[in-house]
Amino acid sequence: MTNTIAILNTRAPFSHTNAKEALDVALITGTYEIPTSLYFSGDGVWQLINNQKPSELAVKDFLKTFAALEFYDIEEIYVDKPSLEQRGLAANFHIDNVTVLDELSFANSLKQHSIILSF
Amino acid sequence: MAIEFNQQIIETDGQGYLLDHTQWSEELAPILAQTDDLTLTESHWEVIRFVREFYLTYNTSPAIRALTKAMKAEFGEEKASSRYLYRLFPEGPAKQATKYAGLPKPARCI
Amino acid sequence: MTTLHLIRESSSQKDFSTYISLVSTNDSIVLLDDGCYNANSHWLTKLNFKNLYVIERHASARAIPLGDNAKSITSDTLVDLICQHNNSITWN
Amino acid sequence: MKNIALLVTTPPNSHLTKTAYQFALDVLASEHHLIGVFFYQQGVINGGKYISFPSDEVNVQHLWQELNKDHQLSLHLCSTAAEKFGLFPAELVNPETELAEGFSLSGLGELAALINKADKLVQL
Repeated sequence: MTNTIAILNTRAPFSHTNAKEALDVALITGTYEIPTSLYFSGDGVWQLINNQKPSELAVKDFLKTFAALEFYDIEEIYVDKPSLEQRGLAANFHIDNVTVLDELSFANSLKQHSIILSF
Repeated sequence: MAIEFNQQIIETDGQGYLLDHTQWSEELAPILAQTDDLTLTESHWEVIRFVREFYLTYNTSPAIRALTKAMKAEFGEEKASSRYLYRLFPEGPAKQATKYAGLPKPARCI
Repeated sequence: MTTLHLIRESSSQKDFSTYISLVSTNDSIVLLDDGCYNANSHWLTKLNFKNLYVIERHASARAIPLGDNAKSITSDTLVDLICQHNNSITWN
Repeated sequence: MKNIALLVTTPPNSHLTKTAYQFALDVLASEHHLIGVFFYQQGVINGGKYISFPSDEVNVQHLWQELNKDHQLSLHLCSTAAEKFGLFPAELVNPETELAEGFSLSGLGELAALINKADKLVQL
């Protein structure tokens, strides 16, 4: 059996280091050819929202790294639709290839993976 | 440690990586390579420029696999093989090319 | 496909709304650490969830009374539960 | 029998870390196989050489070390996190000498290797 890994992001990008640390794990599992998918729900959806300027907070702009995910073979990126709606956000992301899923499809897709890590 | 270059002092870490990547210029690359006894050819330059561009775009230095995948799109299959890259940079293309491109040392993790 | 949900914090410390939608009927929930404080909380009883487990020692250490809604388990049962489910999600 | 790996993200002074330790102990006592513990984020502090506890508190680092000794359980610290938390000077040639005994320094690649080997990865 081959493991596939889902990384569930539930926190906004800057106040915790979780977002960056989750991304670091994804880049490595991608590098090691473990099928890796990213999921964003709750405040995690803020990680993908367009026009953020981390440098104004003197935070390294690790959000730019999301655009390189394809080179790590990470092409499955999912966002929970209700989480966007609750925050009044449009599906306006700083990377392409993001799929917005309704609540049930999001849960079903996530739970297909043998390993789920949440950050 | 530090390098003196064009009447400027450029700080590096113990392994020769620049501490501030904005201080880099193309003239600095051969000097950085010299400390590893490496003479840069046009083939090296292709990789160095590519790695630097990758860093400036994505704010991360590519690990070897991402490097080969990204280079494939730009230079084709042959130049994107890790064998080709290791021939150019025997100590590891991700490590060495980033150093001469003035980029931060890739995380110990990778 | 069944998932084991590991809850380690009280819901007043964490926003669980994003995780609750991931729970389906055949899944199981384990309350451990401060997650035990949720045992009698409104949001959990409302879920009326049948596969709800609490690590007994974690609850009794915190003076949390357990009703019939939750099954008390010892810590080693967690290993069995992990193996019986397809995957696990830690409500971080 | 299943291969189980454990991911620990909490520091040694957190009670949550004791729960992770208890889980490790329970796996070792079961029919299953604990293939390794990977310490990530603040979890790496568990391997700090100079942490100390008052003598009337449980020293979870000692507990991890016992598992390493008695069961040859590998205790991997994420090296980048370890550097960020100052477990050793970045320039040190042999940083492992600055870690508490029984812990080893690993890249996230080691986590990927555990993921490849494990039937279950538990995040505690």
